[in-house]
Amino acid sequence: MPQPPSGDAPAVDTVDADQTDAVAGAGEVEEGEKRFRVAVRGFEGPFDLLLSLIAKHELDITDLALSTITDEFISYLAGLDSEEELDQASEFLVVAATLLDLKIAGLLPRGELVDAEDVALLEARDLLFARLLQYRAFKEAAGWFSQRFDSEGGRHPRIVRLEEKYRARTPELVWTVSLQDFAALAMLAFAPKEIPSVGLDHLHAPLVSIREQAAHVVALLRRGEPMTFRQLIAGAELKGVVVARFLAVLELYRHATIAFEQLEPLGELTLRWTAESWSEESLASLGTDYGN
Amino acid sequence: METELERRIEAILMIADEPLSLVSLATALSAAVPAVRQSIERLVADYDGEAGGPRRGFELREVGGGWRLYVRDDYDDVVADFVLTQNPTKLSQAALETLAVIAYKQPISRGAVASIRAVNVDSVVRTLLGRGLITEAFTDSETGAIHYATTDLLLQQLGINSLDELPPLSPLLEDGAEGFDDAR
Amino acid sequence: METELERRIEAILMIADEPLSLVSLATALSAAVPAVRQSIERLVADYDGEAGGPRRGFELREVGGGWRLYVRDDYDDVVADFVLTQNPTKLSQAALETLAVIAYKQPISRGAVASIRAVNVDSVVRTLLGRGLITEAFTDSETGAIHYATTDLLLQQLGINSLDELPPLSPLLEDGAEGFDDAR
Repeated sequence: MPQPPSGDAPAVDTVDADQTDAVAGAGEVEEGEKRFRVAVRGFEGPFDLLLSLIAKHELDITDLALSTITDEFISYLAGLDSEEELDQASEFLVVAATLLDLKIAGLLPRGELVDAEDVALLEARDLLFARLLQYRAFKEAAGWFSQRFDSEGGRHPRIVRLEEKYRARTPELVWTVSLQDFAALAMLAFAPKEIPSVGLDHLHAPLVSIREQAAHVVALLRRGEPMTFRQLIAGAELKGVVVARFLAVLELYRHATIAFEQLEPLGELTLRWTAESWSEESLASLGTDYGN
Repeated sequence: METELERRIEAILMIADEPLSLVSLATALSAAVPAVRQSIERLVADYDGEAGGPRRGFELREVGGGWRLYVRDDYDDVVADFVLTQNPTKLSQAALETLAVIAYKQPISRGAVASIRAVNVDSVVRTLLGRGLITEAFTDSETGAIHYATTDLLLQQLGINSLDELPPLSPLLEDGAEGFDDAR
Repeated sequence: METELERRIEAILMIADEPLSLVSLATALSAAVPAVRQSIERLVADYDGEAGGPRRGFELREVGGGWRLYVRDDYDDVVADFVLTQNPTKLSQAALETLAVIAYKQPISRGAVASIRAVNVDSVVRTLLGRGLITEAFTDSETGAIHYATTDLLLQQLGINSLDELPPLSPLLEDGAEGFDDAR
């Protein structure tokens, strides 16, 4: 059950044994011992297990103090030495970013006040779950790839030099390349390959762009006057626009460009511009987590 | 006559350095593909000791969409000392995961991979290209985005014949993916 | 037991590139030389069709004091035709580019070429070796990676006397190429 952000979060019941086994079993594909373990209030175990419990809605993300997990992770990092463990570390970063998004979505007020805004935000939250699930599925597939590479790497196909008598009977090479052409080929091969950056916007044009909405929010708040969120979304008719504008506010908050005040739970949300330096470039990097 | 075809296939397999498809064998031997297929099947059974002879120290395997002679896995340990195994360095976890995304979602642009992986994948894609595990399938004429697909070499190194043999992604993903697709 | 030895010898012969002496086979298999000799004799008869099975498309021959599997003479034409189709008279663009990379960066490992070209170059390198345009210069003792260099044949084809006569690449590109080295 989702809990309000404030107030005491009840300890999560201990995970029942068979479930732990099931998840641990799936994780055994990769070797188990030195994996990152988390100990936060209400949960202690491998990071993987934590994830799958959240994904199955059996552990409430709002109950977790991500800062505690992060602290533990940083001290875990300090003890890393092998490359393999570093892989785990980068994996953590990917998932932690998603968790953070999840938590932001999870901290949204809910209760009697069920209106269109809330529903839309819940949908956004489900999308993040979906991303988590997708990430886990590909991670499992990667485990299968690794196993296959290992087992197939131990097999021995016949590869032998072609017998001289056959080689002698191959047709003579017709060489048509001049010295200059040969040098030109070398230049072609050495030329750094342009890595074209792919604008995702072209591929999947989102219905509503968080970045655009952020630009709108920035434009309104930069005038200096504090505004309530209600004022910010005044006139927005599309549910998606409201959601995107809210996510934009969260993103801006994450970048420490704005501050907000909420005097009581579910009360009016007042936003204030606090950034000392702001450039259009900062805006460009906003919302990239959301794929747009 | 049929038997003769098996012997000729045997001769070619002896010098082949990559898996040979039924079609390329048939072309080289001026034989019909079904006849080649039957001969291959008989050779497999023959080397497996199901045709009256011994179970050979080698076997004929279909890998990466073609047929190739391999040391029978029972004897892999015996030969291990004999081959200069130049085991390529293992792929990193990041590379494996990126490869998995490309394998299941191909053809796919680098940007689309990055959005699933939530990280920049440029250097990993380059590594995979250099290893020959993926290739540039086509370039989107509108966006200029290069789309990547996996290669036969990947199938070979996985010891499978087609992408159909990849394990199905967990049903969990199915649910998740739908939601995800909608979001795009 | 004796039969088992034949199967293990078969496995080793399947991947052996050079003729193997009885002694080296015996050592590898921890078997007695006379036992290995007898097994070899039985295998020769077996492949020749004198043990109840077919006369194989390959044969076990003693060459230069060692034993190796060869295509049986009867099938030389079949194999020669096949080799012909695999070796067109002109080098592909990919082969030419790979050759150019090796010419300017030699000695260079296959992995390093692959990382510059961002494609797998294994089969292209085999072709170039087969054509005698490159050769194995040395094997890195630590990594086991074979390093390749160009041959005099390439110089002849290009009409030059030494590698010094290769046109210099523009300094700009040299930098770019070095950048790639660092990135490996």
